Amino acid sequence: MPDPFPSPQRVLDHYATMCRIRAFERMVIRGTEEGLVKGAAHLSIGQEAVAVGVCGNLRRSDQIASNHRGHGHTIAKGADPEAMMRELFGREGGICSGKGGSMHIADFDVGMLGANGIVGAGILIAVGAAKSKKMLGTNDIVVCFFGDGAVNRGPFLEGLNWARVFNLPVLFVCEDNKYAATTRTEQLTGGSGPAVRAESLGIPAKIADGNDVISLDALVGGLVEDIRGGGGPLFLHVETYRHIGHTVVDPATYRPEAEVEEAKTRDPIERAKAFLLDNGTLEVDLGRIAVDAEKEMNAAFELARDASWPRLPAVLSDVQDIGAPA
Amino acid sequence: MPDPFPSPQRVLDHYATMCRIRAFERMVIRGTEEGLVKGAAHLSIGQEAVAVGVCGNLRRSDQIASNHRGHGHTIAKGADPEAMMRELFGREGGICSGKGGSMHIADFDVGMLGANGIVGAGILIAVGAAKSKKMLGTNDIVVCFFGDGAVNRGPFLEGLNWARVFNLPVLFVCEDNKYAATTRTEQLTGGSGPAVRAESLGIPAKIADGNDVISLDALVGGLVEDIRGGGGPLFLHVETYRHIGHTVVDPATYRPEAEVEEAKTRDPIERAKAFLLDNGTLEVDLGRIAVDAEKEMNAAFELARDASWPRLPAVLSDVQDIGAPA
Amino acid sequence: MSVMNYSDAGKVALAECMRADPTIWAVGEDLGHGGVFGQYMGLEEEFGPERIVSAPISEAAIMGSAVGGALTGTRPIVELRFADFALCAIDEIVNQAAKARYMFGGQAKVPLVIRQPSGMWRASAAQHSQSLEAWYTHIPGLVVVMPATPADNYGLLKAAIECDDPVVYMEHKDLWPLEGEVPEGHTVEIGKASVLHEGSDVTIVTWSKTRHVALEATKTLARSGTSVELFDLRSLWPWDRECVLASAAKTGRLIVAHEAVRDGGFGAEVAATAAEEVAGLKLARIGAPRIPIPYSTPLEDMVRVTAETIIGAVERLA
Amino acid sequence: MSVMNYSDAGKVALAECMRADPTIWAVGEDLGHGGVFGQYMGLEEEFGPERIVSAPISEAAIMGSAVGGALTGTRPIVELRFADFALCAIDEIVNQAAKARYMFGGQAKVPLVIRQPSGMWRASAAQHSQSLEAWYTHIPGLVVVMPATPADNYGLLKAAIECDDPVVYMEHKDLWPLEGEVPEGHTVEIGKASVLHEGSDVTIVTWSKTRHVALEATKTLARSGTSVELFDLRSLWPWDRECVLASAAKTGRLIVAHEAVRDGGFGAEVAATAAEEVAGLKLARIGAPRIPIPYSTPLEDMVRVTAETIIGAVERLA
Ligand SMILES: Cc1ncc(C[n+]2csc(CCOP(=O)(O)OP(=O)(O)O)c2C)c(N)n1
Ligand SMILES: Cc1ncc(C[n+]2csc(CCOP(=O)(O)OP(=O)(O)O)c2C)c(N)n1
Ligand SMILES: [Mg+2]
Ligand SMILES: [Mg+2]
Repeated sequence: MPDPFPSPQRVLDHYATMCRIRAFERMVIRGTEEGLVKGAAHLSIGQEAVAVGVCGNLRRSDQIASNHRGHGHTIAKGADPEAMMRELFGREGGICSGKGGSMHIADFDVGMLGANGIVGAGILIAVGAAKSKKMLGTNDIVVCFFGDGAVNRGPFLEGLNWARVFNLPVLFVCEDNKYAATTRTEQLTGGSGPAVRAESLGIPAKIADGNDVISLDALVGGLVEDIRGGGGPLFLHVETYRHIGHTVVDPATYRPEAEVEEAKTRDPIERAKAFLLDNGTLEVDLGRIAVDAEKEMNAAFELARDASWPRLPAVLSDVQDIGAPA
Repeated sequence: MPDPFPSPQRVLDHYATMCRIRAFERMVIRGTEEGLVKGAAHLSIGQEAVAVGVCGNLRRSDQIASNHRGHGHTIAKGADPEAMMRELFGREGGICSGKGGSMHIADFDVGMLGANGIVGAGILIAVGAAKSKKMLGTNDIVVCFFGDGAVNRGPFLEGLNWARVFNLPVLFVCEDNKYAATTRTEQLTGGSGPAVRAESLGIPAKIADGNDVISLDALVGGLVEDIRGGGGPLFLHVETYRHIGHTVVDPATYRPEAEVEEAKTRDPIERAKAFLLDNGTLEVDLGRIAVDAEKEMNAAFELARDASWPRLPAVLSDVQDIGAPA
Repeated sequence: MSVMNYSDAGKVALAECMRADPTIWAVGEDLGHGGVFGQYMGLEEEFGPERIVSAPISEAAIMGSAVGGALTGTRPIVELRFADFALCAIDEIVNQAAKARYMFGGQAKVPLVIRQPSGMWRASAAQHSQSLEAWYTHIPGLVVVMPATPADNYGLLKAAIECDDPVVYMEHKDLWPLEGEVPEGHTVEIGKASVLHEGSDVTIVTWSKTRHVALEATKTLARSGTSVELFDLRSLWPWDRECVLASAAKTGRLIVAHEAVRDGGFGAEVAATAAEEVAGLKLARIGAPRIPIPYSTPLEDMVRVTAETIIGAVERLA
Repeated sequence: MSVMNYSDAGKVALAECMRADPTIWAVGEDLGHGGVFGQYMGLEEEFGPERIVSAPISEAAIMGSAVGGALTGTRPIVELRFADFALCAIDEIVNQAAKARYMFGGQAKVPLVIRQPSGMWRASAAQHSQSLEAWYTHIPGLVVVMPATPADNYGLLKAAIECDDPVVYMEHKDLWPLEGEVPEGHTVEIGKASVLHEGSDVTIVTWSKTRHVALEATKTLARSGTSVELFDLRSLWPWDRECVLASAAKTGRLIVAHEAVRDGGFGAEVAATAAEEVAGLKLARIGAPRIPIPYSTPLEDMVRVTAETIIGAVERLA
């Protein structure tokens, strides 16, 4: 049940986390420009409210599975941005020891089970993690983030059906930014959208504004409570928009400029800011939060840039126990 | 639009085809018992009205894709039962030269694109064939038969969405016999059934009694006409039952006996017979049709049994043009 | 010590492991009714449907959910019914299970067993007969095991379940009824070949069902005075290089025989390794021709490796 | 004769074939916007969206619908974006495309091309860098082609499109910008190696991007007096056995080098075949260690085959 009176501190915290995600990803742009981030990086600038509004309702022992666009989810779940930046720069101390990069960012300690380079793959990992939760007798839940493009892959059907028939504690979050790479998703997606698909598989679904962290937070709070109570899987379709291209280097010329400009007027950070100002937070306090976020990520950037490379013998470690390379 | 006054000759033809399918499959049981059919054979005894009610509305140049339970579809589409029996016995003159057997029975000459050993695979082959139909400028259509178990595989979602977004001339027929091997499908299928899933993907769906060849014939006639007219894909969920086990050798002890007995009271052949008798066909004429069917299939059995084995060098042929085995 | 068949040996191993470790669960189609070959018969009764999970026909989800489970504290055993159906879950096996530990820098392991009943069996034709073990040996992160006897199925399935890596575990469908002794508390180490016959003239390396064919050939050859050293690798990754190389160096002749297609089969890896390491080695590989498996019995028989084929190859190498 | 890059060479070949044959269509994600690497840029404008089909993210349907199309009178070109994503469509490639002709007793052929951009490229990590050509060589029914130059990409893509078999066509992602001459009306026969250098001391066999690395090594070795005979196989199934065996028999030394994982790679097939056929051959295989591809550049570089590695192997064989 959406709470009409969110606590100001909670909104402030969400605002701060969104600022931190945005500042982190701005540093990823800079890192790419400076040749420090070598692989493709997919940014969630404009979509921060989804990661924050969802993860703000989770415990550390709840888990999330993500997709290729995972920095926001990872930070919102509590990972250390410096270790993440080291990962993206391929350095010693990277959160995945430099082996994964942006597309495989993960932090199991905080319940972040990994980004994924395969669209839709996280859905099945999430239902499996939910099976563990259930078998191990916890009341933790699992959240799975994926994009609007993933609803056309087989694992969407198989994973949602699976969660339903085994009544697993999963929240599926379809983060709809209207595009899958260069393709406007609705042109290649039959039927009336992700929520209808989920319901056809027996999973109750809600549709929400993914740029309003306040209402999203409240809505997700209710969903998480229901799932934690044993009610089985739920589905959430959130509508949002990515401000920049599919990857850092994509100029995104396939999108009408007016559409992009219009979408930017619904920037989730600006909206939270407007709410906070309306409700008595001082501009100077908000400014300090934004500056702190930038400082934090700037420091992460510099530490990562100055970090050493991984030790070369590590290339052979963590492959497998039996039959590992010599 | 179901035609309330089916022509008696048309029903008689359907009756005859159903009798031929049943007689063929009885010979497959005998062939299995006598060690002539070596591989697994999946029979459609009890489901004949589906194959006949659907294929009776198709032209020779229309095509069908089938699943592992494909004898009925193949006969209804016009294949030669003797060549089919030779195939099941692995003999010279087999419809697939003895290389396929029951699970890969096919007759491209009559538009039967093959049974398939992989549940759900035919769905994608059907949409591809429909793409050819459209590209080649015909107004032929493609029908895809699959079971209730296939709706839980990824290709169901991918194939139906594909047919929708490219507006392809396909009729999807979900032949629901309530079981997938030993499993009662509804126990492992979320949501409100195949038709709802199809509609969630934007494909209009109908549900029909799969044991009543007369109403099914009329319903399918309308669907085929719509698709041929360019209306795009449609979905048909037909409810039926298999009288015997999943394969010839399966005793099917996982089904309550009462359920099986009740289902047998809805035998599609008996129902067509009752209709015909009620509408003036003579018992003796129906009897002759049944006897003719048995004779035909008995002859197919004997010719297949007495046929020679394939020539051994043929084992290396029809693999590929470039890089074929020497 | 007791006599049991290959199928039951696997079942007993699984049941013993499940009794000892409540985090183990098995998942696959029709498991509640014993599985398609009866290898799970009675297990649902003992362990309940939460641990013997009967799955919808969703190979990707069967496999993918097992990866998710393995990453988060439980130990799944995946039953894929026929190795051919694993092709509906390859992304989950190769891009997810095999790579997760490495990609995440060792943050989690992926302890799971992927059972894939393999090989030719009763005219099952092209989509139900494949032997694709070579594929999995080529994928970093995977362990690959192919037992050929009841004792090995018992010992190796236990080892696979206990191991923290994703193990592709390929039983041969034609061996289910094979009876044999399974010593009490029997253990087998993954990566160790079994020596079936010692000899000095030629080394034969094989695995899975072809083990039995090669043993027949070995006995026939012994009668005509050719002394064969015969190994069943049992696990293909890791494989017992030391053992094979030492024998090949001793005999100077090596034959690798397997049911899979010869071209690009794992026999190529064994043969190439031996040729790199043992100077002057004579060698031959035996496998299926590069054709899909035909249905008709006489055609299917032409694909099978026989004792005669092996004997012929030994004679040509002499 | 004109100079163009590897990417454009493929595009020109495809466009020429599509102009000549209205039954050809291409299908894959984002093709209408040129494809992820720009290899289709401008083709939708010329051929329209019915023939340059932009697909949803549905690899199984992309591939499966192509099989259906190929069986029924059209000639699909499948674009799978990254070879790694082919793992989401393996059933359709291996159980359907490769086997349909045989299973149905030759009633239909399956004329299609499956483009799978392969290999390491710009820190793409474990799920976007794989070289899995060995898998496809092991599957009856498939043809496997891996061009390494603009001229070969032009000639071989045309040959693949004209061929009535399912062809796995693996371009290397790191070669897109490589420029080279493409003679007017250039043709290349599938199955014929190209001889890059004649020599008498050692035979080197390679393919795809490693061709360029091996050529560098060959030139360095020439300067120090070692005479290399260097072959780019270009197609792996069929592969040019005659050519390789004749050269190996001449030089008595064979090195096979490829980017894929060494264990179970196609190098094993080449090496094992040569060892079977050429007595006393010395040989060595070079490939990646059996690890997933790491992201970090210095780690990734450790996986790459370099000219130094090849030179070292030549020196050890001498
Ligand atoms: C199976 C698979 N197919 C294709 C790709 C290439 N790819 C990466 S991201 C992407 C678009 C995904 O769109 P969506 O799910 O909407 O997520 P978004 O990028 O919009 O966040 C595509 C096609 C992939 N990584 N995996
Ligand atoms: C991908 C795949 N998974 C599993 C199987 C094994 N299998 C063959 S038929 C069947 C049941 C299919 O049920 P349904 O689709 O309802 O068709 P029916 O047999 O009832 O006609 C199963 C599980 C298979 N052939 N392919
Ligand atoms: Mg999107
Ligand atoms: Mg069924």
